Amino acid sequence: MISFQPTVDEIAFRNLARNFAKEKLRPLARDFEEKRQVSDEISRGINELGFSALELPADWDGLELPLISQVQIVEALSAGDLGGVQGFRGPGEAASLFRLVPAHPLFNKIKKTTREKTWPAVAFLNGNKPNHSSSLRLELQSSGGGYLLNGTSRPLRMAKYAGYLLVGLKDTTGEQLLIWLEDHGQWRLLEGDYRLGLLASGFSKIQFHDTVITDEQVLAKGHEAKVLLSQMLTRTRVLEAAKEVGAMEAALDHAAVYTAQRKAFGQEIAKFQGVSFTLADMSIKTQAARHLVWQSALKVDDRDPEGEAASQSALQFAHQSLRFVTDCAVQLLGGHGYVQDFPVEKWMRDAQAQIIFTEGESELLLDHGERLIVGEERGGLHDFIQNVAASNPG
Amino acid sequence: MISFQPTVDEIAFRNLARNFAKEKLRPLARDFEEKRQVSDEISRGINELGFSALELPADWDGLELPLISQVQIVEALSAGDLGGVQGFRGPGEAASLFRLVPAHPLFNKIKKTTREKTWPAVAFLNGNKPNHSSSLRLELQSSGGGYLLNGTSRPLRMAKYAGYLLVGLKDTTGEQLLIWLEDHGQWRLLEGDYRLGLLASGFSKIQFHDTVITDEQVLAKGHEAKVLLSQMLTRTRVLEAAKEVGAMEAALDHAAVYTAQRKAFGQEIAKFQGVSFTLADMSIKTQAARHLVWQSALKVDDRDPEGEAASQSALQFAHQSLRFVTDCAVQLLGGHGYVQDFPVEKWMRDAQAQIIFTEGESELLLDHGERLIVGEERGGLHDFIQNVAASNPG
Amino acid sequence: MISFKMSPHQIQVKEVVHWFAENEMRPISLASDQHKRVPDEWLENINQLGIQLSTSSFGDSDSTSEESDQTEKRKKSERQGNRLAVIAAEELGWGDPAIALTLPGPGLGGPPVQASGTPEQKRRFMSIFSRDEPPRWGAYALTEPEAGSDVSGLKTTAVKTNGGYILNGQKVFITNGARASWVVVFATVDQKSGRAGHRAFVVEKGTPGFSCTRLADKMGLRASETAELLLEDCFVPEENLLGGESYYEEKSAGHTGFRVAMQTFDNTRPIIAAMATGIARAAFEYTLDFVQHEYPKHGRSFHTASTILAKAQQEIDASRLLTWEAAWKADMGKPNAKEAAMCKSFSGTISLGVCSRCLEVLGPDGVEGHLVEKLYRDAKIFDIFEGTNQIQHLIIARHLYEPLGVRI
Amino acid sequence: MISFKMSPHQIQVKEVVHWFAENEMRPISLASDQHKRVPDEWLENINQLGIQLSTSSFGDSDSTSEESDQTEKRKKSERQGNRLAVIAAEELGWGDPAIALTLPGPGLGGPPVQASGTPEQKRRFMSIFSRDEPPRWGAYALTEPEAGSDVSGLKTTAVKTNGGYILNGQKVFITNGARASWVVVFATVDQKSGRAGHRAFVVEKGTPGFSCTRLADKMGLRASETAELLLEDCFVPEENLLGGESYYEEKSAGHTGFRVAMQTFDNTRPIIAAMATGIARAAFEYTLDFVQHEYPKHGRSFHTASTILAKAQQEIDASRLLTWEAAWKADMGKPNAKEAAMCKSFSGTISLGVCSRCLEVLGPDGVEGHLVEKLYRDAKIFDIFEGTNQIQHLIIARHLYEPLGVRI
Repeated sequence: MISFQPTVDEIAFRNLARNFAKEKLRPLARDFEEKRQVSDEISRGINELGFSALELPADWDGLELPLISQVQIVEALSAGDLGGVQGFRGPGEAASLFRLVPAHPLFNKIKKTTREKTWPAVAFLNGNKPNHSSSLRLELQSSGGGYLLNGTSRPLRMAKYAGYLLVGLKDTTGEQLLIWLEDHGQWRLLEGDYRLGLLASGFSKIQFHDTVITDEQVLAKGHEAKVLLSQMLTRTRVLEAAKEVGAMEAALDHAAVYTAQRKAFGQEIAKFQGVSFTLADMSIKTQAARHLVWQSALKVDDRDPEGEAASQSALQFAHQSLRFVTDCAVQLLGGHGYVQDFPVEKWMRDAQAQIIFTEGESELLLDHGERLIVGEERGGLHDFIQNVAASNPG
Repeated sequence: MISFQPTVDEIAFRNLARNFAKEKLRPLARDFEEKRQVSDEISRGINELGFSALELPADWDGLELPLISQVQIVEALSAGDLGGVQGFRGPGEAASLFRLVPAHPLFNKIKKTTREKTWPAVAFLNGNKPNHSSSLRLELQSSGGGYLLNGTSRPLRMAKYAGYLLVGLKDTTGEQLLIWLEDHGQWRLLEGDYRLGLLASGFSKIQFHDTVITDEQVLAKGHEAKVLLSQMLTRTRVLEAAKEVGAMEAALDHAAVYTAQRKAFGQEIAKFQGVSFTLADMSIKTQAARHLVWQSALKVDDRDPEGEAASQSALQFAHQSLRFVTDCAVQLLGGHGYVQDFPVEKWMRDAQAQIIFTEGESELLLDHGERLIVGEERGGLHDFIQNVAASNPG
Repeated sequence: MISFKMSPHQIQVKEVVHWFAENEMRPISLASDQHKRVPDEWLENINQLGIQLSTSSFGDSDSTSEESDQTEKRKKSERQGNRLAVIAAEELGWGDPAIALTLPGPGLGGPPVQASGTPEQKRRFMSIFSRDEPPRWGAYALTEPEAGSDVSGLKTTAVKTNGGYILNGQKVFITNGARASWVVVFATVDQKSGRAGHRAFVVEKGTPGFSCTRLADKMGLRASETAELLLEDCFVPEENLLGGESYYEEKSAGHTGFRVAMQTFDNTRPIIAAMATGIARAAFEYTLDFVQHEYPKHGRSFHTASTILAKAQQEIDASRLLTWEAAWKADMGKPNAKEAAMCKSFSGTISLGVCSRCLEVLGPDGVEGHLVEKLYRDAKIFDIFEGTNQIQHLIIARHLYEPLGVRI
Repeated sequence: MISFKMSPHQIQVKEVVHWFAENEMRPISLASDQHKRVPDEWLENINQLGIQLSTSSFGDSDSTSEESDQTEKRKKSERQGNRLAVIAAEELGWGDPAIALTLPGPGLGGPPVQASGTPEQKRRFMSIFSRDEPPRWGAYALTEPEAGSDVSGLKTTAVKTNGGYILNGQKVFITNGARASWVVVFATVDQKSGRAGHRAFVVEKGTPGFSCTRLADKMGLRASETAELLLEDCFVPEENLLGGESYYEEKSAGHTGFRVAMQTFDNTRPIIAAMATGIARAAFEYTLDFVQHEYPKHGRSFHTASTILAKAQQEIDASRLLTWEAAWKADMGKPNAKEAAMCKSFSGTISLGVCSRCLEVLGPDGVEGHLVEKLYRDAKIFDIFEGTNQIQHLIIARHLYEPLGVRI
């Protein structure tokens, strides 16, 4: 039955997140940005409240929540400050892989840390994304019983603080691999000068120089790796889109409150349609984006083969709406929107950075559209995952 | 020196066009639509005032005006009624080819009719446009000393009334041809049910069944044909875009007058920013579109190698703006915008039809963008045309 | 629990209506547009199927022939009426929006009668719609030539007289206004008192002084009758004042004709939005099929079509979900004015945009006697009727600023 | 004759300024953004080059050291000053908009002094800017914390006193407000009389009671100084009232400080628009070069980049032409308020959009110590300062409705 009613548990968790966002994250957002990291205190708070464990499997002591519940919580947190949320230590995108293959033996060590609640950061290098810059090339060459990895990655979120590195990459023969690195002696940071947004997220490039990848470090290969990567990306897309909805909600609220108070020409500027209609547009886009996120979450929870397309659609709409809504918020505050006395300028920068570091809008639309037309057969993938998990008793 | 000042002659001609548009075209627009053609009286008026001869070469008794002058006149006419302008008999797109190779012997017959001011209609079949519908395929097969032409065209403007047919098509080996047909026994009309817009423009499909094309009917071949076609299309793009600017101007004016008079909630609706800001957006887009048309006209007149790209850019912007402006005009009139008591609903339909029957927006952008990136060498084409003309003394 | 899965009953309604749309509406769609009229014979035949475009025709809430006091059971099941209505309306919009609006039944006149009518009025006016009778229509007359969006400024007057009211005024853009057996007409008993003076009357066909002066020709939706109505010293008996005089006398309850008109919109806007979604989906599905069969599967035009179709599906999904939310809220008995305005605004805009972009994909082939160009012409009205997009924005903004203490 | 070809003189100005932008500005651009300051030494060096961001610094119209009565010859040549200014401003915006705004000179304070100052004032205030002196700045202080776009509501007061005025109030978002040798400050002598009470004063640095309270941190344009100014019982001598008292006394001439402020905008908005165009062009050129060197020349990402870059070039062209038209009108002595608002509105919007779409093409590589992400942050202010986009829309609409007899 069609319903928009969250469960009692979801409401409780969402309210918890909302309070944390309002009382802890929002006031410290500028501080995180300046220090280029989220404080330990906040990280502890996040972890204690269980917000880092939403996606983790139950036998890792995770909450293993369905995505439809997670997206509501993640949205509420991000409404505090997207830049803060993206700076949390913890498993990051890799959590979705842990969820898919919880019993994989390669994860034994991190599973232990997670149970101990020490929450090391994991960075994720998706080498399959189009990479046009010739100075940034990764090469994975079969060599002896393993591989040699060379080259430089794009800037990765949390790379600066990562104790673990998950790499999705094709080797020189075109075979897909998923690689799990636990020793950060295996890569080198190539830190850069970042000014746009999400500045507490520990962005850095990663360099490899004849890094030896043993067969033991290969998590999955070929079709299995492809399927795992695709399913993991589907889940992370939904969660990233939910974060973006939270950021929109923040900008919408802030702009509403500001324009309700600010006066010009003798009245609240809310009374000018140039202002109020813009706010209406912001709210429509925010609500529509939220619904698309919910739809994609429900589909993935249901193992609907359309889940992947829905996640692409949700993230693309979220990107577009996030740019619009944060830009409008700055615009509605006028000069005040552009100065750092108000949070909206930061949100606009964070938004643009968020969009850049996830998949691009055109790319998402093309992926979705080509599948629509060509009707790629995606059935049976979930069964496959079951097999992966079953064949690797941890 | 940068200047936006039309010449005295241009102003005079434009005013003439403006008056004709206002007094003759506008009042009869619904009538033309209903009768599915422009009346003979109006056609005569158009021809007597020289509006059909703007692009024609001087030794055809044409005015051979530079494009920068033509676009101002054409815009003023179309501000009367785009649907009417697109229903004028006469050389149509082919005029630009006559302009490029005025002395071509194949044009002797039509040149005579033009001098006699009988203005037969010419339809233009551009078979190079992407054609995805499998039921509509044209095949030009080399056969003996000539070709065999088979298949069905897309709907063409003025096909219903055409005495001449200009065909740009590649043969089965991929060689470009330009073909000139004078005998309308060589094709068959396949009339259809048109309801959208430009209903006085004599749209029809054209069918060929083993139509024999002799070598004498081939106007140009290979590189020469390609260059001619490209230059002709460049000129027609500029002129079509100018017509669209005229249609925008009409919609903008109408919406301004209506909203200045119409009252709601106790005042002129112009006083609501939801209305006035929309009108401002309409006027910005109209003016920007006009400037891009002027720019492309100036470049083509100057034989600037960027002329083709400028014509694509101008037409694409005109398309996009025309859709926006005519849609807004309907919207600003509310329910009155949707009924046929006011002209704006017709203009919106005409606009959409105009866009469909010229090149599509995505196609134009891609053509322009690919040239930008790849930097196709286009120099020397104008010289080439000189040679074509010179080698075919008429 | 949040769920976007239809219940078996909802699926059933969707499938039945889709079958109807595909097999009954589509075959007469293009011809009806051309002749600016839905064939009478067709209307007589389908009247017997009982498919209507209204909030009350699906689910088991058909109250036309029932007593107005309701059993617990009925109340409970009625709670999905709005969702069923938007599910059905999307299919009808997909089939043909002009024909959908011409389906026999109370139409937009139904909600005000249901919401504000006395039990006697509900019985009297709703009982005429029956599968066993010839097809009949109700209609809703609010808009006036000089007051489109500005509902508060209506100029049609109602002067109290012995046993009733004398109505004078003009109404425009009245769907089924000429064929309707009765029309809910909004008029003012006191122009100076603004909204408080508004009243809703049910004016029956054939009432002396009540006439249709003209049918308007339109851009699209041509098969749907859009009438101009004239009220010249038209006597309407007291018992046709919607809700009766006592309804308006309780000042504290805030009942006014204005309120009746506005509440109607909260119910009808999601239906209108669902139809717009259905239009967009029809254009999308047609174009997707075309591309799948006619396009190459690589290269420029494939990429363009991919982008356009992905965007279309996304907007259709978002439009549907916004609409479902508004309907769900209504079913839950929650206020839904903001959500109703949101889905109406969004769907009206994207519906036209999807049709227009699909026409680009189809190219010139797409304008010859063609479904998608018709959908394009039909779609535009969804940005205008039942409150223009500007009005929807105003309502949304009003609800956003209300909790902040600003009345805009 | 309509022509979009630059004259040899215009080309020369463009080339000189482009050389300067490329070789002097670009090398310090990213570092200046990072340190939120243009290096002093650099400013001293370039001051000797005499490149300014103003309507009067190109062409031969440099009137700073001349008598105010003008020869025929000078009047004639002055007629291309606005076009030269926008041509130069586009190059400066291309180089670095924050540094452009920091170039020594009268800045936005120049136009009001030139337009309304007495000959004595023009001499006194403009003569301080010279290649042979240390770099100096003028500034323009209109905006107040509680009145952004609403110029008419300004709260800074000017009370007439013996030999001058006592000013009290606060000004925000003042470019070069801290380093300026003088600031044109708008204040009201009578709040009740609205715009008629406005006056423009030149307040000199070091005047007691006049101070800079803060420099604001911003999203972008970080190398440009954005000051908050405080006027506390600040005495400004009579001779610093722009135009002198007689200027405002001729009521019939309609001279008010409001008018001075507004006329300034008609001159400065095209310059601001040209800078925004330059920003977009810089992002476009960078990205085009990147795509040409790094992208494959086929397939999806090539098509995406083609579309984005074609759109960018189109919008840049349109933006430039709208700006040129506004400048041309000013040069011709025609009213250009509508055109100035149009180019300002259009360029502000497209500039941000072009930067954002270029960032999509560049991908994550585009945010590391990178020109285009800086341009993106810089671009947003062009939608806001010198009148927000909303204000531009209002002005445009006002001019559209004026001939129709409606004052909005």
